[in-house]
Amino acid sequence: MEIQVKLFAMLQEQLGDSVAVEVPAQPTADQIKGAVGQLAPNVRQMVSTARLAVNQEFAGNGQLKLSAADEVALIPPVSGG
Amino acid sequence: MEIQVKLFAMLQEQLGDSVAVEVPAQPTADQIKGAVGQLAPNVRQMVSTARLAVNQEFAGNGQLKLSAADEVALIPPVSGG
Amino acid sequence: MHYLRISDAPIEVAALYEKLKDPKYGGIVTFVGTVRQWTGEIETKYIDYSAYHPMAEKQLEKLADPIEAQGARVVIAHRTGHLELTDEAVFVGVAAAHRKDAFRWCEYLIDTLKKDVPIWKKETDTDAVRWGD
Amino acid sequence: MHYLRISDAPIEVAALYEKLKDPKYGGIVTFVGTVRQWTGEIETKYIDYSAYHPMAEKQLEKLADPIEAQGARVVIAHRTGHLELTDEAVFVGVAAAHRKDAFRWCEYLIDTLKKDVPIWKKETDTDAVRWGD
Repeated sequence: MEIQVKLFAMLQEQLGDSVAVEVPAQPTADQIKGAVGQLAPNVRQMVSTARLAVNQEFAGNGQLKLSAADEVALIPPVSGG
Repeated sequence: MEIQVKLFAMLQEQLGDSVAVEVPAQPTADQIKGAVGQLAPNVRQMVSTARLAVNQEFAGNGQLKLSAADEVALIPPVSGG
Repeated sequence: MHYLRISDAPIEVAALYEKLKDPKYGGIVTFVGTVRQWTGEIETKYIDYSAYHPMAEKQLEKLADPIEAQGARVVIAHRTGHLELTDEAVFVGVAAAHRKDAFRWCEYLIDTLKKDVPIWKKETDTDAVRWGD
Repeated sequence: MHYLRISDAPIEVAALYEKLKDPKYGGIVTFVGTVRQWTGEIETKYIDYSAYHPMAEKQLEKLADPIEAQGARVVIAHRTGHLELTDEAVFVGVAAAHRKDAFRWCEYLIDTLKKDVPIWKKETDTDAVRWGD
């Protein structure tokens, strides 16, 4: 299935506000990160340290039941405060 | 020797801004407190929980070399903040 | 009762502090993070903050709710956009009946905000542009 | 550089906070103690604070100096005289390069102030007048 992944901070600077990637049905967070990492070699390191969020909650390590309506985002290491 | 002892808070309310007491030469803090405590039975408990200050520094347990110029005070348990 | 805000508007410390005052509380602890000039040998010129709205606000609520459930009041404001030296980036305030709790909770909130709230800083230093700390 | 004051004048939190801002510092922690209405079953109407001047100021200096020697800035104000509910009795602020230090030092200062600085409160509650805590 194809999903849209929202991007922020340094990832957004490299790839734009969001990217479309092809992932297996019920993908894991690591599979989604892997798909985004393959879009450009210079973002692989950034993607590896990012966390996945689904519908604005951090996602766990298991398989994700995603539908087209779900909001998927990659959260690079945060640095507020 | 006779010394003046400054008083504060509940002790000041009971006995006034200061009292004169007769103490041995080079008295200890406990001897000074004892002398003040004998002025009125209702202050003995308050005096026992107070600390002695000489020249605006808390005094130790040893003998104090006091002269007439020294400022002696009883500091009831503080409660600022 | 909590007040949580992430916005480009400057952080008004005095107004945020006022929100914490209440006859119920005896101790108010606040943390303010400001833009510092030097970090070791690195000199910062300015910082731009961005956030993932409204996930960042939701994360703040998750942090504040359990503390407010214990009777305290929480006020958090984080600024986004362009900040100059000494500008306030974040305000975290806790009012509680007892000061030990206010200290513990205030520090917990800023520590956790720095780990789990999707806000990012892009630091423009004299020698380079840096993301994150 | 520290600012230490014990006086009948109302505590101006915003002005005291401003004294802590500096490009050198990234973290500012403040504690404000206000007059609380209820302590268990006891209802406070107002509080009168008194101090032993200038011993109290000297004690504050002794507390602040070692912290400032480590590069931080300390601002402490304690009010004396008559205070009503929610009035600020004490302000303790520490600005430091790093927030952990600012939290530790601010809490140390208020804890130690409450033990070693000759200031007394006389609390007028609805049922009685009480000295101390």
